[in-house]
Amino acid sequence: MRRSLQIVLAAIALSIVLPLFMSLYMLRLLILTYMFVILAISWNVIGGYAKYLSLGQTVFLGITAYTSTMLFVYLGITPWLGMFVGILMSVAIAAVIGFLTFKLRDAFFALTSIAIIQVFRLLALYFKSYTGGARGIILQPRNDPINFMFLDILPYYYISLGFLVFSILLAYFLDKGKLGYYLKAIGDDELACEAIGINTLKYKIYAFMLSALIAAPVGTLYAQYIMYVTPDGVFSFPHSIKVAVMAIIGGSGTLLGPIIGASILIPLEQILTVYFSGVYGLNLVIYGVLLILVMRVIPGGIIEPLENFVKGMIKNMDAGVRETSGESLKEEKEVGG
Amino acid sequence: MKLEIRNLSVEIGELTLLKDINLTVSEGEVVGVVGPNGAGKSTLLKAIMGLINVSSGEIMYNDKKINGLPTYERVELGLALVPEGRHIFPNLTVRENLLLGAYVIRKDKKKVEERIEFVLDLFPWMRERLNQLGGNLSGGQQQMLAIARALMSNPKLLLLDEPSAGLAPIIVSDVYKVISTLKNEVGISMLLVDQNVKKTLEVSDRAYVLERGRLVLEGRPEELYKEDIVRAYMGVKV
Amino acid sequence: MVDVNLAQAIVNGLMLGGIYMALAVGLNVIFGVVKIVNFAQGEFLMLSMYSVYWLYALIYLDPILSIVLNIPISIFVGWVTFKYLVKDVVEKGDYVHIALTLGVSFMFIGLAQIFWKPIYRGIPTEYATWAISLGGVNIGVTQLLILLYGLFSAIILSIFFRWTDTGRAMRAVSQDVMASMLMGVNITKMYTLAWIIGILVTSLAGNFLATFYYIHPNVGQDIFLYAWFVVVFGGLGSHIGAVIGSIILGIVQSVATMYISADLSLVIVFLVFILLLLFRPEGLLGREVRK
Amino acid sequence: MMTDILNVRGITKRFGGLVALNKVTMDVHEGEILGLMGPNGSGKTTLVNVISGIYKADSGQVIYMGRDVTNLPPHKRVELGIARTFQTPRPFNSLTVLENVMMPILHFGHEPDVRGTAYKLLEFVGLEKYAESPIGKLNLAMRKKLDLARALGTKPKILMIDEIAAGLSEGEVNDMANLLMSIRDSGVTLLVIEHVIFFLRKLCDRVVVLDEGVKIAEGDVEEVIRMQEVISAYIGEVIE
Repeated sequence: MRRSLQIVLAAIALSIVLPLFMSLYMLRLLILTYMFVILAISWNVIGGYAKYLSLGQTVFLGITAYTSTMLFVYLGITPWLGMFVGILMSVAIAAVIGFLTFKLRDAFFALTSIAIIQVFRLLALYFKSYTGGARGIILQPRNDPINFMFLDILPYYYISLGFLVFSILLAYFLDKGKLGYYLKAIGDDELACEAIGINTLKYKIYAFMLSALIAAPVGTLYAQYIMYVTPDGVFSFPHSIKVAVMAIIGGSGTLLGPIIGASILIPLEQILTVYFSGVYGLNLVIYGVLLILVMRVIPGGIIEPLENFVKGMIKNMDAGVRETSGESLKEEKEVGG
Repeated sequence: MKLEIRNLSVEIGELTLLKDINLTVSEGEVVGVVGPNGAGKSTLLKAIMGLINVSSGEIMYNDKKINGLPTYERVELGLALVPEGRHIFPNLTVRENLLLGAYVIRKDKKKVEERIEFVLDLFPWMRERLNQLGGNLSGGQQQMLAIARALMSNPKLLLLDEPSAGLAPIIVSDVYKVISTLKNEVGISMLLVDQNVKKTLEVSDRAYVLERGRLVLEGRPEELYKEDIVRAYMGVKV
Repeated sequence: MVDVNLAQAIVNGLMLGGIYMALAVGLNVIFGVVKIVNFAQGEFLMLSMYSVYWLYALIYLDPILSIVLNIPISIFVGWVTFKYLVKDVVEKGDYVHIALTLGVSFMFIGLAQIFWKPIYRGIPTEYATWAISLGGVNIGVTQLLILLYGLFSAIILSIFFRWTDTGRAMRAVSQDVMASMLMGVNITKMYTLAWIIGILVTSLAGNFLATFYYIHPNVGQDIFLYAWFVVVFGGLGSHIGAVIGSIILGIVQSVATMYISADLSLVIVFLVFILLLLFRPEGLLGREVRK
Repeated sequence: MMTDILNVRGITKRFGGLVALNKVTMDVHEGEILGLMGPNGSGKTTLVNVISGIYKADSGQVIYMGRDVTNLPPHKRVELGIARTFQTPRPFNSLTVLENVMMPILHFGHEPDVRGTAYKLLEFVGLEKYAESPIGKLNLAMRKKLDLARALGTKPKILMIDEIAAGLSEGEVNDMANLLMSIRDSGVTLLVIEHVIFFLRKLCDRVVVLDEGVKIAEGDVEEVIRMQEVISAYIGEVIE
C-alpha cells in the first residue's frame, strides 16, 4: 500500500515538473492522451463495470462543449462557469437517457446509444443559426485566462492534468466504494441483485450520471483548446467507439484498465501517424487487430498479463531485498496483495 | 444392436454426477432406469448421446467405442433420444418437426415418407395437426411428437428421458401404451428413464435403480422389491 | 388526389427501403441462426463494392454481371472470416460478439483506407440515369433493381428456410440447439453456412448499390447503421419484419426529407426507432428474446 | 397461538398454455421451517418466484405480515424482509467472497461496520477463511453457503431456500441442515424447497406438497411422506 502511494505521488510530481522541459509536440500528445484517458474512464463506469456497452459516450463531451461555447459566444459568460452549466446539462440528460434506455440490453442498448449520439450530431447540424451548422463555432485565439483562453500551451496542459486527476479520483472512489460494488454486481448478475434488494435501474442511472460527470468537463477543455466546436468533432461516433475500444483493450471493469488502454493507444496512434503519415487507415487496422486479439486471447484486457508481470517483478525485487536486509514475510504479502 | 457401458463416470468440476456405471442393453430389450431426482438418470442418457463429456469409462455401441463422437454421428449410427422436457421445436409445424427427426436420412425421400406414414399410424391424431405449430400442442401431444420425431430416423436404440414428467395420469397411460406398442409390435430396443416407477417396471425387461450417481440395484422387475425402491426415493419404509 | 410530391417521396422511400432491406436480410440470417450481432456486416458490403469496382476498373466487367464472380469471392470471404475470427466466440456473450465484430469492422475499414485511399469512387454505368416515369413520379432503374434484389433475397431465403432440409435445420438450430443436435444436425456446419449466407446476401447487394452509389472505405458504416435500425425495428430474426421495417423507415426518412429537412429526417427516423424500442423492445414482429 | 408471517392466497400462474400453479394457498407460520416438496416440474420454484416478485401471478395474493405485497417489485419485497436463494448459486464473480456478502449490508445501511458484519456472517456459515478469495476458489457447497450468507445480509424475516441440498454429498447435506437450523434459531422463518427427502425429514416442522401446480398435501413430515397421494406423486403410481 505504501509503495503504491509512493508511485502515485512520484507520477504526479513528474507530470507537474517534466512538461516544463518538453517539446510542444510532446505536450500536445500528453493533453490528447489525458483527454482520452478521462473519456475511457467515463466509459468504463457504464461499459466496464455495469457491462452496458455504450457506443456514444462522447455525447456528454459534445453537450458540454456546445453549452459552454454558446454561452460564451452569445451571452459572454465565461466558459469556466459555462462548463458547470454544461456539466449539469450532461448529467441531467444522462439521467433521462438512462431512464429510457436501461431497460434494453446488449445489442439493443449499444445500438440505441449510437442512435442517441447521432441525434445530437444531427440536431447540432440542423440548428445552424445557433450552432453554425457543419462549420461549427470558431473562437479567436487570445490570452484571456478569465475566459479559459491561453496563447501558451502549458495552462491547457495543467488544466487537463487537473481534470485527469479529478477523474481518476472519482474512478478510484467508485472502484472502492458502494456504487462500484453495485455496478460490478449488476454487470455480473442483475437478477441476483434484485434478489438482495437492489433497485438496479436506479444504480445504472446513477452510474450513467457519474459517467457523464467525468466526461463532461473534457467538452469545455476541448472547445477552448482546439478553439472550435463542430458537430462531427464533438458528437463523434468514431471517437465514441475508440473510447470504448481503448478501455476494453486496457481492461474494462478495472480501475487501471482504461488508463492503460488510452495511454498506450493514443501515443501509439500518434507515433504511427508520424512514421507512416502516408498510410492513412493504419491506426484503424491496429485498433481492429488489437480488439480482435484481446477478445480472443485475453478477454480481461492488457491489464491481466501486465498485472501478473508487475506482481512477479515486485515479488522478485522484494525477494532480493529480503535476502540482504531480512525483511519479514508479512511485508511481502502486503505488497503482493 | 448392443449398447454396453463400462465403468462410466461423469464429473463436472468437483461434482460427481455418475460413478462407475456398468449397464447393457441388448437387441430388442427394454431396459428401465429408475431413481429419485438428482440420481443422475438424465446425465446417463446425455452421456450416451454425447451431450455431456465423460470423465472416464467407455460407451460401446455395437462393439465400437463411441465416447469421442459428436452427437450427430451417434444419431447417424442409430441412437435417438427423446429428451426430458420434450424440446420439440415450438415454431416449426408438426410436419417440420418430423422432417427434422428424419434429418440423417433426408437424402432418401422415399424412406422419409415411409417413416412419416409409420409414425402417423402410431399417432393417428397427428395427421390432422401436421400443419400446426409444435408450440400450440398440449403437453401430452408434445410428448408424443417428441417420441414420433425421435422415431423418424429409424433408430436402433431409443433413449427416453422422463416421458411422463409433467403429464396428467391419463396421458401418462397413453404415453406408456405407445412405449408398449414400440416394444411388442415394433421390437425396438429402448433405454427408459422415468420417475414413474410402476410404469417403467411394467414395460421393462430389466431395470436398474440409480441413487446418487451409482447403480445400487439391478434385476428383472419382479426381483426388485417395492420396499427397496420406495426407500431409495423417500428414504422411509412404507 | 394524391399529391405528386408526396407520391414521389413515398416512391423514393420505397427505393431507400430497398437498400436497407437488401442489407437487413443478410444481418438477420446471421443474428437469427448464429445469434451474433455482427457489427462488421457493413464492411462486408464495402469490401464487396470494392471488388465490384475493381472488376469494373480492371477488366471492364459490368457491376451487375460481376455478380457471377462476386458469388465465389463472397463465399470465400465469409468462410474465412467465420473459421478464423468468429467460430471460437460463438458461445461467448453478446459483449464479446460486439467487441470482436467491431474489431473486424475497424480492421477492414483500415485496410480499405490503406489500399484504396479514402477517396470517393463510382462506376459510371449507362443505366445509372435511366428512370421510369409514372404519372409524374420518377423511378430510378438502378434503385428499382436494388429494391427488387431486396425483395428477391427475402423471398428466396424464406423459401430456403421453409422448404429445404438445410433451411429447416437452421430454423431448428435457432430455436433449440440441444434438440437440433439430437436430430443429427451438425451445429458448427449450420453456423458456418448461416454466416456465409448472411455475408453473401449482403455482398451481392453491393453489386446493385455500386451502380449508383459512391464507393468509399466508410460506405458500410454509413449505411449499416440504418440497416441495423431496420432489423431491430422489424424484429431481430424476422424476414417479414425486415421487409416491413425497411419500407417503413425508408418512407419515414424520405417523406420527412421532403417536408421537414434532410438532416432532421434522420433524427425523426431515430426517434421513431427509439420510441418503438421503448414500447416494444423485441421489435415490430420479433419474438421476445429471453436472456 | 401462532402468527403467520406469510399467506399465499389462491395463486395461479400460467406460462402460455401450461398452468404452473393452480390456486395455491398456504400459510407460513412465524419461526417455523416449512418444507415445500414435490416432484420436478411441480411448481415449487415458480411459487418462490411469485413470492419474491420475479414473476407476476395471474391471480391471487401474497400477504406478508398482514400486508398485500402482490404488486411490489422484487427489491421492495427484499426491503420488507422477504429474501431468497437460487437453485444454482448466483454469486457476483467479479467481487471477492467478503464483498459479495457486503453488498446487501452496504445497500440497506443498517450496520455501521459493513465489513465486520459481513465477516460475522461468513463466520456464521463457515466461510471466513475464504473472505478475501475470489469466487472461483469455492466449491458448490461453499457457493451455496455464500448465497445464504448474502441473503442473510438483507436481514430477512423470511428466507426462501431453493434446493440447497441438490448436488451435495451426504456429509455436506447434514452440515447444511445444521446451518439452516441455526438460521432458524436466530429468528428467521424458513421456507425450504427440496426434493431430497431425508433432508426435509431432518429439518422441517411441517411440509406442503405440490404436484403439477396443485397443493396435494400439507402437515407433519413423517405423516405426509407416508401418504399414498404423495408417494404416487413422487414415483408415479403406487406399486401394488
